[in-house]
Amino acid sequence: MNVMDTRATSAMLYLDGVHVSFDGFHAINNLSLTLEPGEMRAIIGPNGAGKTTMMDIITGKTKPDEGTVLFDGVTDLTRLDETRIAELGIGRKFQKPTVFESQTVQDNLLLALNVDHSVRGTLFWRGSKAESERIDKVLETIRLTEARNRLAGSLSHGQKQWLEIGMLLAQDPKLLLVDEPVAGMTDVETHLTAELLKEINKTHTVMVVEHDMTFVRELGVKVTCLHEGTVLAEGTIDQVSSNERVIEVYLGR
Amino acid sequence: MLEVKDINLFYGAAQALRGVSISAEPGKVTCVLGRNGVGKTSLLRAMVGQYPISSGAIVFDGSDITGLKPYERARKGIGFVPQGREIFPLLTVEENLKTGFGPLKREDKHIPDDVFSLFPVLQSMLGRRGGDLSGGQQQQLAIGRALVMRPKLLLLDEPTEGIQPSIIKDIGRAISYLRNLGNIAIVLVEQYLDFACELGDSFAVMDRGAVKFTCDRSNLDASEISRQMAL
Amino acid sequence: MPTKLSARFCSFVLSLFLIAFALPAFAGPFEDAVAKFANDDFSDTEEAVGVIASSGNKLAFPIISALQDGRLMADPDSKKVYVTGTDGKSIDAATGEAVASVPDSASAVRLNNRLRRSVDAALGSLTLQSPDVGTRLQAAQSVFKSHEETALEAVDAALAKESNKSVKTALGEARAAILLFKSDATEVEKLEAVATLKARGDQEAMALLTGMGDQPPSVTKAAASAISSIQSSLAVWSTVQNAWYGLSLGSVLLLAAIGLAITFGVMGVINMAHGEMVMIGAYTTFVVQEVIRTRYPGLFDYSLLIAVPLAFVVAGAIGVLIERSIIRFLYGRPLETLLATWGLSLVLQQAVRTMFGPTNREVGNPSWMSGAFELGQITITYNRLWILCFTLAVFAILLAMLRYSAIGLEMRAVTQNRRMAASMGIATSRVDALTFGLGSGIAGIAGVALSQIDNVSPNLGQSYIIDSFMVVVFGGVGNLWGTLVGAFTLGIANKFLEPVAGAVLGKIAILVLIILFIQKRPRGLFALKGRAVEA
Amino acid sequence: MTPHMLTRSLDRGATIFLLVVAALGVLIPLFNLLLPAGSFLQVPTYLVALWGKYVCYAILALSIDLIWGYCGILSLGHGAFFALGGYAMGMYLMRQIGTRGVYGNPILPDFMVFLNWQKLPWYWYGFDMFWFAALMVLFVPGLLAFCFGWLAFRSRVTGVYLSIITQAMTYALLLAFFRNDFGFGGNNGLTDFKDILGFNVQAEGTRAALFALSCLALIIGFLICRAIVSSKLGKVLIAVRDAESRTRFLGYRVESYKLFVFTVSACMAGVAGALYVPQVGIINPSEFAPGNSIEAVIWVAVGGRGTLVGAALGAVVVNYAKTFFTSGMLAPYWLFMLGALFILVTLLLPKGIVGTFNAWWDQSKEKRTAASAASAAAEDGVTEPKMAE
Amino acid sequence: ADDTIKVGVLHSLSGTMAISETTLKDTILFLIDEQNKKGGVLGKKLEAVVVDPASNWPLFAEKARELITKDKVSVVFGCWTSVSRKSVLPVFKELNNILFYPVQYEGEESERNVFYTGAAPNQQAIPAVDYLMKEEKVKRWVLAGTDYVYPRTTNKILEAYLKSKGVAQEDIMINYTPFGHSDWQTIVADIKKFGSAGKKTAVVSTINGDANVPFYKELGNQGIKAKDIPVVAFSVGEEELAGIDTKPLVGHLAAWNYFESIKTKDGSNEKFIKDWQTYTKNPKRVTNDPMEAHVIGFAMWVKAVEKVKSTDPDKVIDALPGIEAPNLTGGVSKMLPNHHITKPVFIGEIKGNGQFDVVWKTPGLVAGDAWSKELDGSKDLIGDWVGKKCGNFNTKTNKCLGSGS
Ligand SMILES: Nc1ncnc2c1ncn2[C@@H]1O[C@H](COP(=O)(O)OP(=O)(O)OP(=O)(O)O)[C@@H](O)[C@H]1O
Ligand SMILES: Nc1ncnc2c1ncn2[C@@H]1O[C@H](COP(=O)(O)OP(=O)(O)OP(=O)(O)O)[C@@H](O)[C@H]1O
Ligand SMILES: [Mg+2]
Ligand SMILES: [Mg+2]
Repeated sequence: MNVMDTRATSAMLYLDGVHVSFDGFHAINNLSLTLEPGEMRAIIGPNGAGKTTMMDIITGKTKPDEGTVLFDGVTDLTRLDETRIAELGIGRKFQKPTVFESQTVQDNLLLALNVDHSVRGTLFWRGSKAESERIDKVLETIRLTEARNRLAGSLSHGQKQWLEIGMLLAQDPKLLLVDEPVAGMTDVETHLTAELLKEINKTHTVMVVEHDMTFVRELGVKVTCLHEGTVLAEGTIDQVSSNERVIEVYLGR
Repeated sequence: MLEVKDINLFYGAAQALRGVSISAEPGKVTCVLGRNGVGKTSLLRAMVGQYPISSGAIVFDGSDITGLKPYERARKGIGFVPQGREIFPLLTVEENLKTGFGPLKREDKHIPDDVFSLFPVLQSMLGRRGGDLSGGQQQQLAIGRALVMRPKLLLLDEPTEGIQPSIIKDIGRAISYLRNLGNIAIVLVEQYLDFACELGDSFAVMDRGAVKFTCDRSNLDASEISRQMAL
Repeated sequence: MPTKLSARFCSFVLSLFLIAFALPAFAGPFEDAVAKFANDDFSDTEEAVGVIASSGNKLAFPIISALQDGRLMADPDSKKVYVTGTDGKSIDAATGEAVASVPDSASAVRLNNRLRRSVDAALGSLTLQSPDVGTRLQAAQSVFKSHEETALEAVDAALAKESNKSVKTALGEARAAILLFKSDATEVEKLEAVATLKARGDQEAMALLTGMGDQPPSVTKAAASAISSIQSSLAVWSTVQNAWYGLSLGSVLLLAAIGLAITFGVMGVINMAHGEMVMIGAYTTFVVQEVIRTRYPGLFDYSLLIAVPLAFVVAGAIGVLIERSIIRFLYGRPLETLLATWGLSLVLQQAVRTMFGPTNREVGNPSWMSGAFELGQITITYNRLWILCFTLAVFAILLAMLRYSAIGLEMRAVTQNRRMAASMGIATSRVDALTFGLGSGIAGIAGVALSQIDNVSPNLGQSYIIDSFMVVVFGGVGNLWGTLVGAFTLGIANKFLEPVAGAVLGKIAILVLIILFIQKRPRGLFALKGRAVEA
Repeated sequence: MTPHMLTRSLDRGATIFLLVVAALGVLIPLFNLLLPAGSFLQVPTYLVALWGKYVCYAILALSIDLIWGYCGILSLGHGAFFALGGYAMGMYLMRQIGTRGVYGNPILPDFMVFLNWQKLPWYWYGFDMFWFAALMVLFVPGLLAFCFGWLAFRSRVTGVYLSIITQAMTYALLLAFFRNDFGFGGNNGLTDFKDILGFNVQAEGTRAALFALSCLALIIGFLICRAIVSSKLGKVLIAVRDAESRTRFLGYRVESYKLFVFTVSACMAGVAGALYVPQVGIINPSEFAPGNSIEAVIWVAVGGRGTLVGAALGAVVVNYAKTFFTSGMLAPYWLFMLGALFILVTLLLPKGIVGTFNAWWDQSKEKRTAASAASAAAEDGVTEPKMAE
Repeated sequence: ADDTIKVGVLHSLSGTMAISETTLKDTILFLIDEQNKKGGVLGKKLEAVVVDPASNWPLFAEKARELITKDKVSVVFGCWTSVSRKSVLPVFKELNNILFYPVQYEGEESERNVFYTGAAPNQQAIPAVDYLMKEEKVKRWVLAGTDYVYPRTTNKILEAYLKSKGVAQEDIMINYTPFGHSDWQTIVADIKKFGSAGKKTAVVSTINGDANVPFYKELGNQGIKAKDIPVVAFSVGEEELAGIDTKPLVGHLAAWNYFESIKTKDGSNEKFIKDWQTYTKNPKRVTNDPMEAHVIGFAMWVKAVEKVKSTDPDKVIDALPGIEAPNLTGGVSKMLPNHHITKPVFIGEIKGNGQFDVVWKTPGLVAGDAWSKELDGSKDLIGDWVGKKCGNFNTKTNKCLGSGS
């Protein structure tokens, strides 16, 4: 996929020629991808295609061997650490739900709120009405209001998924990276999640990784299919899902 | 083959299972369905003995296994594919598979060919550490690992979670292959209704720790199940 | 080695006895000298040795060698002196006649270091032609050390007859040493002597060359060049020596750490009682040797071979017991294991203190672990060498076991995910107990080896625990290779720093280096990388 | 500290604890000084000194609990900060001796005289002034902690790796301070103190005052810790403890947080050491011994990790046990008792004394109110983190 | 109760020092037992109060305080390391009680409340060096010690002494190691190298405690024989040797004021050993120098108490100087005004059976110097608690230094 240089500056997220290998195994190969501001992009691709690794690169968890990763057209993400990247406004939901297990659901959200994250700020923090209202709202959205005082560790797998989405909402980043949000959800919940993401997309740029094609279809956005660490196909869901190669390596017959 | 009778399970003060009964037959797939947090995983944990039940009985192969330790149950032939894969992260793929050798007789201590024909990706990754695999690859490994034990009862906890569509189909094929062998009883916990409906012989929908709806393949009504699940 | 030598030596002495018996006795300076032994005065004894050695009397040798071995008995009342043979028979030292028994009032003639040196020197020239190779070698070496001019004749005579190569070299060196200091030796002889010493090339040769005093200019020049060549070769050897010491220290560290690499590295139990397992192994060795000493003295050389499996079993069994009664309740709570095992270590230490007393216990080196041999210019002690071999063997066995055996696989599986391992049909509790027992057992056999170089006291374990943790962590937790490389790296680094910075600063420097190193590799030398670790 | 932080940090347990410490801090000195010897309530000076020592240990334990219980930093080298604070105070006390030393040297401490030191090393300058020494009590441990932490946290050294390098740190300091050339009196350390701020250190009044001061320090230390852990910062710390990298992805600069608490904690430990020295009358390198630091961690575990009150209580309980067992009939066997205590506490009271009590209290409260499980969450959100299994 | 006189025993029974100190505790219990058999003191039985300061220095101070204030003991026998003594010193001064300290130490101290029954450097180190110089004609010296105050001070004194005897700086090698040092390969090799320079070399070892065993094992294995490079040690006695196979070490030396092997004319040492072995029910139990120091100290205290008919510390302290008590080697030791005692000095060679063979002894008893004559700081100082009532009296300026309290 060739990306025009002039667009590179206007893109929210711009990956070009990214390579990563682990002990000789090439997980990402010459990956190039552009995400426009306000866009929602669904990423699909076989297991092990490098989707999660790509998110790792964007969020600074993994450093690419080579290639460019630009955020907002100017910031080179490869030079920054996770905290800085999060501060820039990139939020992430992990494939395996990771929440703060020994804290309550409510505190998990409180921690995620994008207010002053400095040591001083948190030390002298006093709750504000606006904050608690935000938390209430998020709790409602993720339907965990009743569980607000439960320890996150005692939630079921799916509930943790929701909580993580909630944390992402509370964090309110410019760019959301959502890794398999509906894994382990019922069809109804899947639908709700799709609605939620569409709602979020009105004000945010979103990148979703998912294997649930119904869900991807429901999102109705541009789809990129990765394979062996590189872009295999890009386009509408119909275009991509009718691509022979995609069917062969991913969808199956 | 397996008979779960009226079991209750508590996490501390919170009750996760309320009088659940369920059964599984060789050559049949029993599907357990339900929303998040209704107790599906808890039910499987009770069956494999990872968490003690407070009352009720679990009968397997004619004997009561309620009091047995998890490894004793496994040795009796209960294979388990847990939610979240629970791969041994630092063991290689091959070693992960070999952990299933424990209960086997000497002549059986090899990895059955089925495993590789069902999941060819494992063959190519034998030397890699389990923890390095991608989510979907780990899921395949987890199923493969359970098959190495030649189980009589296979418990699958949301095996399609995070799996690419073509492999979901493969897993579906694998499950029906196993079912068709006729000597393995399968309990499948799922939220992915289409998948469950395709494979299931009997269905149980759970809600708040209890089974609130059951049906058979014969009287299967997918929309009813879906309605039950959404409630 | 020394015991063998002295055994041969005794047989030689005995054969000389037979000659001695045949000789008639006559009064004279010799008898007076012998009588002096009864004065219990070091100066008198020294005088007597001098007189007797140069008397040419056939009894001289048996008397002086008996003096050396503490078999020369003197009766202060009657001023009579007796030589007791190794076979228990005795003769009168002055006459050579056999006596029925030595009176009770007689006691062995005492020696001090100065006397021991004169005895050595006296025996040196007396035994240059002994039939025994070892004795001859020793004699030549002691002549080299004393390099008295008077011995030159004897050396020359011996050199003419000598056929053994190494004795010949030693004699040549002795001769060179004498000539170097002999004022009337010719220039050619001296130059030759310098060359011989240069070829010897060790510290002592250099000392002789440096201290030889006024010499003809050509000799001085030759000596100067010899000295500088010896110096440069010694510098190389000192590097080799440091490396060897480093390896040997590394092997001790590895041995001490290897059990911990299992209980801590593999199982994740912060096992503060690890050192006490080592201690138990050492005490097992002590008990084994004690039994052997009192019951079967002949088996002493095998004591360690018996102690190794026994220590493994004893420490292993205690390990299993500990696992079953304490550790098993603490899986998944590694920090609590710190607390409990710390308590345990206190209890074990005090238990041993109550049972065996607070003082050091004697554990001896079997003969094959005593002494040293020279490799070029460095001394390699047998005990260190054996410990190195032993450590590598233990390491190899353990590695193979964990890697390739079924139980090894089960151990790793259980420690990585206990719950899932159980669901795979692995009897986790049995595997846990075995693993902990294995780690403890290996600590126990480490104790056997450490008892050979360190003191066996209730505090033994304490002195190794910190180093062991350092090694395991430095190498990378959960990686046996890391432990191996870590131990040897620390050992060698330590031994190269020690001569430069001194023992204390060297140790501090090592600790600081570890701290800094961990900054570079936050998960140790052989860090496991990748997702597998974070997962 | 702003008022809202103060009120937020005082829950029931905290208030009770503070009241008890305050009462002890006032009553023990009073009973010691005012009541005639032999009267029923009279507290012998011996006990004042003893309890003064316990209180200092309690402060140390508190400082460890702050980083270990709430931030998951297991320092096996906290004794180093304690000892450094102690040395700073010891140096002041040493300089106060003046010409009253055995050699009568007005400047050089005795140990320097008899090892032929000609002049005072530069790092001893200024310690004749109390304010300077007091500053150093905070500054030296703080600076060491800051530098050490800055390196370690920035390179993301965590878990046992961190524990072991803290141990290496204290071990290296132990060896360094043992060296006589280092200028701190070698193994004998600093001792034979005469007076502090003009008061005789051995006078009853001074002892009583030092005790009261230690209690005050404990109260202040406790309040600081409570303020930290009950603020949002406390929640961040727990988040760091349980899922460090997740916290990073939320945009928290984890290393700053760790560095902050680590340094605060080291300063607290330093203060504890400084108060300890005049009360026990000696500071020597054995305070750096790794075993001491491990033991301090164990006090915290015995009392209950992540409860603050428990840490202080654990320090007192363990040390009282030590005092009690080491005299009389039990003396030869006291290690059995202490060892058994540690083992039993771990097995029977896995959350420590206070942790177990809290759990029991919460549970019975839950039963009493028969309320929904919702309210049962531990008050501070502090429970044992779920270890990766 | 009032009908007994309490005697405090302050020796570590656990921790690193237990190895040495436990025996001393037993010794005092034994002596008290013997004394009580003789009817006690002043018609009252003696009662031992044993505490365990656990090799922990602050705990020493705490326990000392406890003994004096809580148990109200009349005298305390205790301590081994200098730091433990330093740690309890203020307590004894503050509470005005008596400590008998039985171990050889670096000197430079004379306190009113402490009686030093072990050797001062001039009663051990200097005679030993004299012996080596005269008897063994040693020209080159290795001063090897553990890095703490006793070795440092002793080596300072020895260095000054050797130089005053004309030994050149390059013929002195000084080496310090950490406590519990166990890897002696490098150092032993260095000693060997230093000793093979053609001049007769000896090692003066102030290596402490546990480190001795590996040191001697390494010496033996690397083949350093006493006749080549003798080692004279100041902290290795019968008790330490019990843990080593001494056969390779025969001829190495130790300097003490007492050896178990010493035969006395009146048989007092033999009797003591026998009684001791009977008391401890261990026929192999050895005796050693610090034990003897306690024997002397205990006897002196008993005599002093009987002299003033009171256990009041002030009276006993004043009565003690001048009191004489037989030592176990046939002489009579006397308490000096500086609170040190007179002692004979013996040099013993290690024998194959773990005992020592005395090869040299001082002609008479040597008076212990509280202040070393070899050090600049202290050469003008004396301790005199009789005339001057001062522990550190400067004879040049005629002043009692410090506050003296
Ligand atoms: N740290 C690592 N070390 C070695 N291999 C790795 C590492 N991280 C990822 N991989 C490999 O890189 C490939 C890409 O993994 P990634 O997790 O990005 O896949 P994915 O597209 O997210 O798959 P899935 O849909 O199954 O989650 C996989 O084959 C995986 O095994
Ligand atoms: N270890 C635990 N401690 C306390 N409560 C728990 C624990 N595990 C699960 N629960 C609670 O028990 C209930 C049932 O959980 P379970 O994991 O069985 O649900 P599930 O049906 O498998 O859900 P999902 O589809 O999300 O996996 C949930 O409310 C969950 O919060
Ligand atoms: Mg993924
Ligand atoms: Mg589930």
